[in-house]
Amino acid sequence: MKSVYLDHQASTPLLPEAFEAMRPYFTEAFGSPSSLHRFGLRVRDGVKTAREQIATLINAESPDDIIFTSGGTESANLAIKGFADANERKGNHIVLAATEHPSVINSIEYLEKHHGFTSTKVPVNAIGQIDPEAIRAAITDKTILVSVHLVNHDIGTIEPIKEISKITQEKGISLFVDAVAAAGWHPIDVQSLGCQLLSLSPHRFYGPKGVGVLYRSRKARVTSLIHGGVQENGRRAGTENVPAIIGAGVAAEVALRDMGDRIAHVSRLQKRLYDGMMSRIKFIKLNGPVPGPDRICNSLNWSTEFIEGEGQLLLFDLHGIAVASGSSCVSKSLKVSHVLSAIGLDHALAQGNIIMSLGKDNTEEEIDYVVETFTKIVDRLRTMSPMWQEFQEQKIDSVISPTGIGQSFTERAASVSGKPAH
Amino acid sequence: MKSVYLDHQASTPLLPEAFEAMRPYFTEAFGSPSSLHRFGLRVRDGVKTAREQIATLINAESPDDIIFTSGGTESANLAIKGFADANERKGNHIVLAATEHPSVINSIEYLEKHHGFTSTKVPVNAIGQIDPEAIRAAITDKTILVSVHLVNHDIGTIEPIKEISKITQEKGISLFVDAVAAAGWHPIDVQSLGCQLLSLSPHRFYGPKGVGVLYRSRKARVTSLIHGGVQENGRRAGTENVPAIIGAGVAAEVALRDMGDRIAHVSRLQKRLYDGMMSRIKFIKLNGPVPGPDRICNSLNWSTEFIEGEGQLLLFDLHGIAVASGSSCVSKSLKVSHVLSAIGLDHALAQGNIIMSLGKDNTEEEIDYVVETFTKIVDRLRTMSPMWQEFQEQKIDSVISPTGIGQSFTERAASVSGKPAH
Amino acid sequence: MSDQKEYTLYNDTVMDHFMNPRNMGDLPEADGVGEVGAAACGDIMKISLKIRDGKIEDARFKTFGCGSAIASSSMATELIKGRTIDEIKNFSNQEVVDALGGLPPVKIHCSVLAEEALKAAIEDYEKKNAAVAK
Amino acid sequence: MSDQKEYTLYNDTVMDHFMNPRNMGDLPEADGVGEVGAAACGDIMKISLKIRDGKIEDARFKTFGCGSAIASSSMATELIKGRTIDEIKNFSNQEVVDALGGLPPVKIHCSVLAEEALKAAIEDYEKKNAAVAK
Ligand SMILES: Cc1ncc(COP(=O)(O)O)c(C=O)c1O
Ligand SMILES: Cc1ncc(COP(=O)(O)O)c(C=O)c1O
Repeated sequence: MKSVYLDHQASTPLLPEAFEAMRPYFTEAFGSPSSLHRFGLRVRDGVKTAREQIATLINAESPDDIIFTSGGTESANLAIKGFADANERKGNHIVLAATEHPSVINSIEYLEKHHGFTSTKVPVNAIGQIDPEAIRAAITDKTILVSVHLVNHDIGTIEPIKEISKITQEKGISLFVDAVAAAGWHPIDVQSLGCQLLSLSPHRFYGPKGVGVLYRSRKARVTSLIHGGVQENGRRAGTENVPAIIGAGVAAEVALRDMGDRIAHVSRLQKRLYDGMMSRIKFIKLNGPVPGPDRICNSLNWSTEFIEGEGQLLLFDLHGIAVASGSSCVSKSLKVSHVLSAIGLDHALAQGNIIMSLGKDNTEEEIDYVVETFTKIVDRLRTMSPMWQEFQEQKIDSVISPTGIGQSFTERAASVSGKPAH
Repeated sequence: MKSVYLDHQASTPLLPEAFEAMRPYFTEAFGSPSSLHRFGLRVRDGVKTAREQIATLINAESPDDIIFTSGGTESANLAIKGFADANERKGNHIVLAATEHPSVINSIEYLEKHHGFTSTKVPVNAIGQIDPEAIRAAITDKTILVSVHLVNHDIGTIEPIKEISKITQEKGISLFVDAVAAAGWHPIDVQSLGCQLLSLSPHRFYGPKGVGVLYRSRKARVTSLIHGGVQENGRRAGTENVPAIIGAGVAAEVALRDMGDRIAHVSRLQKRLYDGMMSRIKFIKLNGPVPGPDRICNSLNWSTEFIEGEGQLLLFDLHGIAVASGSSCVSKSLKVSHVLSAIGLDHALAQGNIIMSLGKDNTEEEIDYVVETFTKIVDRLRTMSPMWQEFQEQKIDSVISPTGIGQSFTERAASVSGKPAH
Repeated sequence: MSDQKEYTLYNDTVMDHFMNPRNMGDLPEADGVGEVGAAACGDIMKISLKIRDGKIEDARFKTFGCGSAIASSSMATELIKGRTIDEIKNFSNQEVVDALGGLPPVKIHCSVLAEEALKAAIEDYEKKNAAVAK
Repeated sequence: MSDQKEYTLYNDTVMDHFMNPRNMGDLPEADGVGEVGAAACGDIMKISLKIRDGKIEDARFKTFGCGSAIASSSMATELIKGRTIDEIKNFSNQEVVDALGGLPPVKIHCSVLAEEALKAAIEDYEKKNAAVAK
């Protein structure tokens, strides 16, 4: 069976170069970087190199501005809670985009619940973009931090960070940028972005899992979230995950070296996939910006009308194609992705959601196979769908291409479903 | 040059079996366990196996009681802060041993500083043992948690956990046991220990870095410390460090299989090292219990009089021998290990501290080389030491074998040093 | 992937009913039709029944929903063929879960949906019959 | 370890002075002896001076302390030979740090200790001389 991986926004395979660099750190250079003997010092040296490689990827002022954590989630937690802890004298209000990742939203909710913080979620437009002026309007004299991601993890929207940082700098407020969905696939320069905090997750660009990065400019104070020893200059306790840090460094170096090629390659595939899907599938809608300057080069988010996302995902999987979905059926909480809600997507369309994210090793043939397979999947699931039938019978209308024949799928579903959520 | 690693309490090399088990999870089975396609499901399956292997090592009631974190430090943080968060309605007081690891002490300090908690540090005796009755006496009606490690990381003392858990169970209080310095080198059965929370760190028993374990009985509620997705049943957000989790499982399985042999081997070496040091070096003192039932089998903590620890460590290193030290000179904070202070060790003896921790691959020849080397190091450093000279000139006395000739090293040092700490 | 094991989200029975659904479709001259929706996740299930002599002669389903919703409706329509109306009134989602060899905890509601669709179809039948009887 | 690089805690100069300390020992007939302790970490340093015509003719040290403390005393005793008492009074620890090619930040206090021991030895010398002069 074919095997086509289109879920690079979930995780990517480790780069062979990164694996080779990591290998000696498992069994040979296994010391703890805190140790003062050679076993420790050798490892300390490796970590230093990795810190430099990461700093170079994002043009940090200094490698000392790089804090290694256990992952993108911990980095966001540290950026938000660690910054809040160090700066709560200055204020207790945070401004964030409504479409931030749960690691950001839930960290802020924690501060609201336990540390007397309040927050303002700034809405986004129909393609997920935030209006910098809405950020300005949300800032109060209690605001200490603004949190806006560089790229949305679900719908691929690139946010206008430079415009936002103009405002935060003017107001003397720090800006945290979650760049997890961007790093490796989009040039990042923390100095020109004008942010004081930025997170990334190496396993999203062919680095290993188990390591995350928080960039922190010397202008922004952050206190530790995980307490214990004085690793990472006292900002993150615990024996370092040395092999992963080494791999992250190599992945960063290669990502920077190959960035242009990778972007060119996946952009081409993205275009081909977009064109294929749009021309072959009826009643389908792209969520987020069209491929181009407002969209990250490696992902496409689809809503296919009259069918549900998990079924699509399962059938893709049975054809050897790995994709993701923001449908409620694939989430443990039975809720559709809050990002899809935030862009005001019709609930039924959110249910029909599929996310495809491309990588450097995908090919044009794979893309064509995906489009081909998708046409079959859609036909099959529509045959099973009571809603498709009702649309055919003109009892309900399409949301994507309304014909004016009646109520929409979602309106109809609401009338059919009379019970509260269980 | 010879290379003798005697710092297994800092970290251990990864087991080749564990490395082989991890390998496919880097480049081939690289999916995220949250993904619903095969790439994700395969990985999910591997994580499930690892959870079972860990549960078996410590005889947990169920694999569901195992939470994977990023390391021993995070596990301690989650045990303490996560438990405190979930139980603060019940009370806000924590009892701990004075000799706990900084990850425990600093987590509790954080709760004191930010969440209105108070704590009572229970002192230990001269070999680092805690009196269960002192725990009982420290418990108030506000106490929700008692935290006592199974084995001390510095001086190897085994604590009477079963006696302590009798008290906590009687009082209906939860018990957290930091077993990081014990796991893999000492049988652990959470059910017979009677603790509700227990942490361990696989890189201390030939597993990988970047993964930690928190055992949590269903009787103890713990809320998440790192917020975001619903990984680890909502108790630890963030994409799992899959390869490390896989390696941890294998290391746990092998540790359980080989536990008897490993303990027998390092106990033998421990005895040989102890005998060699005691017979060859004058004015030397073992800190913590003598080898036997009160002491972990794989470490020895020494104080050598009239000389300082970092110098010893450096000279050992120049002879290819890797050791640790609790001397202030090796710590970034310029403080001697709080454990050595807690056992009431003379400050100068704490300065002369060296910690040797054994592993399964050490040999008798290595032990003999270490003892031989140590005699040379001691001679050399004593020749340089003004204190040794003064002892020879009978101006100061020995603390270890007092002759009654005058003030001790520390008393003398205090009189020589007139200035406050800088 | 080099390893030979097949990794699927659901067990073999569920996967089989998802991939090869039984009784999928419509009954042109159905005696009772039930269509229900799960407010929780937005799934929609429609079951059509052919009833003769107080017994289920034939059943069909259409479902908008996840794999387990499709499998639940497939299994439910299989299970009830030949049963009496009273039996259907006592039908419990647990039977679907058991016949499917279990469902993940968050997916149990899919089997509830099948039970509800079935009962809605019976209700529809009885309403129609009552109307006819009047 | 297979890799060829040498990993040491301090730079080559510091390591050299730690491994091959210069002027280690005592001067039996010292003109001035200074012994100081660092309250911070408990290090003790003793410097003995031989002084002739207001100049340092010879110097020795003994140190209880870490590698950088030993290297600092070794370097300090090297640096001052031949200098005048007035020059020693203006001696700064920074000279030791520079001559050693730098010390880790937490170890700078070791060089301060050397400066202090040196000045204590000069003080001792002047006290003794004053006593003789009286
Ligand atoms: C935008 C964004 N931020 C943060 C995270 C969390 O990263 P990780 O799962 O690597 O901890 C993700 C992961 O999906 C993400 O997409
Ligand atoms: C007793 C004890 N607890 C916790 C820890 C922290 O473990 P880690 O450094 O693996 O996070 C250590 C590590 O030295 C330890 O010895």
